[in-house]
Amino acid sequence: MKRFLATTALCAMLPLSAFAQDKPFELQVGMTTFLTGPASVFGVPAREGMEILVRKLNEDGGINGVPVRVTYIDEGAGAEALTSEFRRVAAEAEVMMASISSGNCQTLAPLAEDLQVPNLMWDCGTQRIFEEADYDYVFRTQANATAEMMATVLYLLETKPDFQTIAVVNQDYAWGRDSWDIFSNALRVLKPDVEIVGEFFPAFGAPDYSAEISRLQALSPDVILSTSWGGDLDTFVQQAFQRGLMNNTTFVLPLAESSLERLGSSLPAGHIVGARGDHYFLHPEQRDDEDFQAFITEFRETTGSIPIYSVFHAAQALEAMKSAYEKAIDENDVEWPTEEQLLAAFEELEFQAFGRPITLREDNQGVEAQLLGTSVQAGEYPFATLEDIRIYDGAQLLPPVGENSLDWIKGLDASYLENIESDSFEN
Amino acid sequence: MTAAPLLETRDLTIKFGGITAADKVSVRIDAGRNLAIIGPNGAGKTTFLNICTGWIKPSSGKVFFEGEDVTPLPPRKIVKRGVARAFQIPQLFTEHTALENLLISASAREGLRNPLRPMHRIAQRDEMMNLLEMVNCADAANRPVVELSEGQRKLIDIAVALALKPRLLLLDEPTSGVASSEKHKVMEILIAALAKAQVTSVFVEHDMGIVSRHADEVAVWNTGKVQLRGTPHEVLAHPDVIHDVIGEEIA
Amino acid sequence: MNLTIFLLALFDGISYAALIFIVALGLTLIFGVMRILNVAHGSLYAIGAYATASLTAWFLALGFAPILAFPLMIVSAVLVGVLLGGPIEWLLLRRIYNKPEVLQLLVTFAVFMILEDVQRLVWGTQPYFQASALQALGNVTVFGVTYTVYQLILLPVVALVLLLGLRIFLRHTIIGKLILATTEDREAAQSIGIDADKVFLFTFIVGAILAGLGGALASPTTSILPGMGANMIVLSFAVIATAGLGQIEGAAVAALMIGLGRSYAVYLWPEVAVLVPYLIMVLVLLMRPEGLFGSPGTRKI
Amino acid sequence: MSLRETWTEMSASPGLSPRTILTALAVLALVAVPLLAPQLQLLINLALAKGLAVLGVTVILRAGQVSFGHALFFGISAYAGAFLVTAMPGADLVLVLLAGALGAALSGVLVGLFVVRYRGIFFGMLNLAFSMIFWSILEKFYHYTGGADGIRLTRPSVLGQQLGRSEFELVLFYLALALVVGCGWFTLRWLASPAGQLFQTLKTNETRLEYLGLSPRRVLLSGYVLSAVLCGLGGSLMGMTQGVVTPEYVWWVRSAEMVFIAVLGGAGSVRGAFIGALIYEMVRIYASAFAADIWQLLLGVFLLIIILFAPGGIMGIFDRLIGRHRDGGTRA
Repeated sequence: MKRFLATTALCAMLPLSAFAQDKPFELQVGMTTFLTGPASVFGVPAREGMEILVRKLNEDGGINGVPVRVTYIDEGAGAEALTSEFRRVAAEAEVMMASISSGNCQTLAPLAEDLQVPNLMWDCGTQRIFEEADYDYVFRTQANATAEMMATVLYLLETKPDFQTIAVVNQDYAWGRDSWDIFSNALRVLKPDVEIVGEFFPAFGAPDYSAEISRLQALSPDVILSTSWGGDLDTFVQQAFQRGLMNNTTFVLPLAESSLERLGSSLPAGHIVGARGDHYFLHPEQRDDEDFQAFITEFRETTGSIPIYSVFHAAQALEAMKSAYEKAIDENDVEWPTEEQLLAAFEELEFQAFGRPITLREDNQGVEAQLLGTSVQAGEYPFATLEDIRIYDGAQLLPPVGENSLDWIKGLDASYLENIESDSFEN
Repeated sequence: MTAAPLLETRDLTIKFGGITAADKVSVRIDAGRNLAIIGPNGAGKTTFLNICTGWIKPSSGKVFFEGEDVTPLPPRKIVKRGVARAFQIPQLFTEHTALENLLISASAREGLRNPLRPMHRIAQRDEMMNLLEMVNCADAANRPVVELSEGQRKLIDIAVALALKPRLLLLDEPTSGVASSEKHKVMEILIAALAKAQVTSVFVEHDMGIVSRHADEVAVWNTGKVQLRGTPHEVLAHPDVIHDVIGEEIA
Repeated sequence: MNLTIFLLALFDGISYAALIFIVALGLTLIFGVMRILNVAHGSLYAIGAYATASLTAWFLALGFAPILAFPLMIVSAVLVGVLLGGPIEWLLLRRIYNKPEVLQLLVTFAVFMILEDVQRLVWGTQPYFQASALQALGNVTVFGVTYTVYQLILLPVVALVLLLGLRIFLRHTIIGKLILATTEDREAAQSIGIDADKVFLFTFIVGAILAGLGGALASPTTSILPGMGANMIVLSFAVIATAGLGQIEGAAVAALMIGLGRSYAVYLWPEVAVLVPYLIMVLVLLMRPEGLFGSPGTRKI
Repeated sequence: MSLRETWTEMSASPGLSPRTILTALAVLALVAVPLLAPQLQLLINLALAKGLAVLGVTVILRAGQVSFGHALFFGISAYAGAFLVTAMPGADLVLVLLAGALGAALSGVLVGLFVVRYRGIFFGMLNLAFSMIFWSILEKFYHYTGGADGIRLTRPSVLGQQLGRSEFELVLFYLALALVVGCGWFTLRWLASPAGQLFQTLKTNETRLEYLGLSPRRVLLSGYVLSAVLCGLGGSLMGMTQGVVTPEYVWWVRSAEMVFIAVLGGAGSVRGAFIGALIYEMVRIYASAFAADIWQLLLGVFLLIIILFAPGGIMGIFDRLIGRHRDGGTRA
């Protein structure tokens, strides 16, 4: 309501306010993240990372002298609490960041549009949002499921071109289903001779995969894909490892970067690991960078763990916001931008966090490169790290603006592979 | 030419574990003739009432009400045909007052459905107050039944059954729990009311004074069988009865 | 479906059934004796798993052999039973035995909510995985499929031992007979000098230990993370309702039905695997309202 | 106890008992919320929607039964609305509400026919089983139900007009308030009527009920369907307010939460259902805002305190405050 009043007042004073906006005492930001529930494996580290980065940003003078203050909203407290809280915080905040869960993004993106508050979708992967509707206030500061899955297919085809059979074990919810839709469609187009021998969608949070693993052992596919994450991925990989399923089958685990540390020695060498974007705590292009090292060190000292992709995604959202404010201040030559100026700055914004530079497309979708690698137990860490790392340019992994992902993929053919650009690194 | 009996049972048999609670029981109850059932504990008196009202199904034998076979029917359907029952342990709605218990009974009888008319304002309220007065409980009308004495609860239990306007009323020890000084008075009122409403009654009773004064006929139960049947005068003077039943009552 | 697959699914089903049986056993014991359905049972299960993982990790870090994980499971289970189960009965449940069923259920629901957050405060949100016990026993290969000895042999054996042990305990020991007497008729038991309060406390602790043991035994095979208790409690409800509340042997049969049903579903129709426990429960109750082994109580009038 | 409470409520009108006056004041205060405290509008809207569902649970509680699966009807109704809007974009709000209520009523009859055979724990468990089956189906049949992410319930039109968010929310708020007042009033009358009184005898003596010539199962079914419809209306409102329906609507914790609120408000009390929902929602939202890590713990402690120290719930405390002893109600 305050916002409503503020906008009304703004409209009344339009001729004036178009020129100047007072510098606020602080820049209030609302961020939804999982503090409870299974997805808090992403949410809690992301909050820790955000706190470190915001502290550093404010020590360096904030954004044009304005310090940033982030209010966190728990995505795990249920839909009612989440939307009520989002609105309460949005009434005060200039920028919102929501959310981790694709389901929550689907709820909150239209809400942010209605409330007319700029919202950065900082971690959710669903490609549907921008393909199904146009948004003025909503931006995504990282890639989406389509880019992530396309890069995974490419890496698999490049590193293991001869496989004949594949099975999938995904969590039974939108991400598990959608990611398989994208992956399987791309595979059918790019390598039509592959046979899909098993499709399993065990319940989200299933504690036991014994029956699935027995059946997979009987089927013995060349490749097993699992886009699961968190405790589910850990359980599945551990149980598969225990029972020797990982000896003869290559696992493709597009989210395993976030489980490396917990899996420890249970993730043997030779399996494909993804990072949902262009980030990794030993990023081959960034690891010698001073800021990168400083952040990794501070994060590890604070939390005792390595930063995972959700931490980098939080960093990207923060960096995107900072860049947009700075761009708006710069372009309009003002002390502080109006909302319109800020929104304009987000268009075609380019920013860089802890990977390669990211740009926002016309449809507000982020274009981010994708990093994948193969697990190796090198001995330097008590857990698997990556070798044979490849980084794929983001633009080629996304359908053209306005096109539906699945339609685009179905229209591809083998010639698509010829134009793919990537850089390889040994480790 | 004889009219069909009000209630008739043919060869009712049932066993619980090793005990035969009913052993080929054939009883005929004619309209207007109040029947008292006496017999030692465990003789199968309550079981007989349970079978007649469909609560328990006999392993063999049949129950006819007004000439129709009601053996397979559940209690509610037998009740709908005109058989009401009062219980040895009063079966009342313990969160309701005495009057409300009766109003609920009247509501059930009339099939009242209007969701907007409070039960306390139904047309049968006066009729139910009269019933309460008849059983001497008018002063307890607005008290929750849990606060009342056992005797009062028994009487309200009977009133609840009477409120259904049955043609046959089965009473299981109607005066147990009623103060002995009041027993006869209560029974007199009850029998008079039943006569006025043309309700035939069957009552299980231990008080031989009540039996001799209020029953038209007496049946003696023993180990699941009807041992004897006749007028109170005949039966109560029978040496076996004096030995098996009355003797036990005195002891 | 050929014989091999039939057998493979059978093995998976039995090992899964063994685990849910152990958890359901505690739940049904508590219900049988105290007539309380303990919603917090799931939390005790989760805490048993957490405690085992933490203790094992700690002892391994001190350089002890992985085989120590087994005694630590028992230690964790007993800790859960005594330190959590005891106070729950003593401080909370004891006050509400005379209250309506719904309040008793809600008290345990409140405890469930509290314990869910306590778990998170103590152990955080990151999943734990501590598979030393599993690794210590190694693998066996049957029909070309590798199983862990832990799941294929140990879990079913433990379940069987608990089933027989509890049976013998209840029927052939003095304490067991006291518990049964209190179950049958609390007032009569008290009138002959049985301290029902103590019996209830003891039963609840035993039930809680079984929940903790279920968690301890599950801990090497699965990720331990927030919310695992909420899933387990519904599953064990389904088991004990299918069996008939308070039926110990029945719980074993029901757990087997649900475990096998689920593992065959994975082979035949994976999409319905999650539905299986509830479908079995509804179908069984449709045919036998009191559960497989429950006996209908008749009301005396 | 609850009966006499209802009866005194009824008999006291049209006289002005403190309870009647306070209820009227509370409704007036709610009417004024969008004008005076707009920041509370959404929260109260959600609480009212939830309160309707809690009222459904309350009705069942009056028969002495506890359902741990009433979120089923809450969810079925919300999904019915969402499917309708997906199939017929821009469908009218009234239609969405009707579809929801119809869905809840039909499923109430179907599930009811089965569960009314059971009592006590089994009744609660079977309801739970049905809600979990529905939950599994929602999660499993992703291509129809959207799986765990649910489906969007895009804003329906209002009497043919497509409204913006704030106008729509205002309409929804007053609709919720009207439904609360209407359903609350109806439920109070129904409970005091012969049909409602017969329903409540299930709690105390089914044997006698059978011997009054009625089928306890059928009597229970009538109240069960009423409770399903109430839950359904709550679910429809919740779905439209949220703009999305997810399987979480049916998850067992939500069913338990409804029972929780019913007891919190005062088990069996009609007004208590709404007061409980308002207080619960406040505590929950502020706890999750200011103690994000332990909101569940705080709610649990809150529940324990209520059960152990104020088993009559908030309405019990309220009665004590205005000096009315429930048992003395009719004697006075």
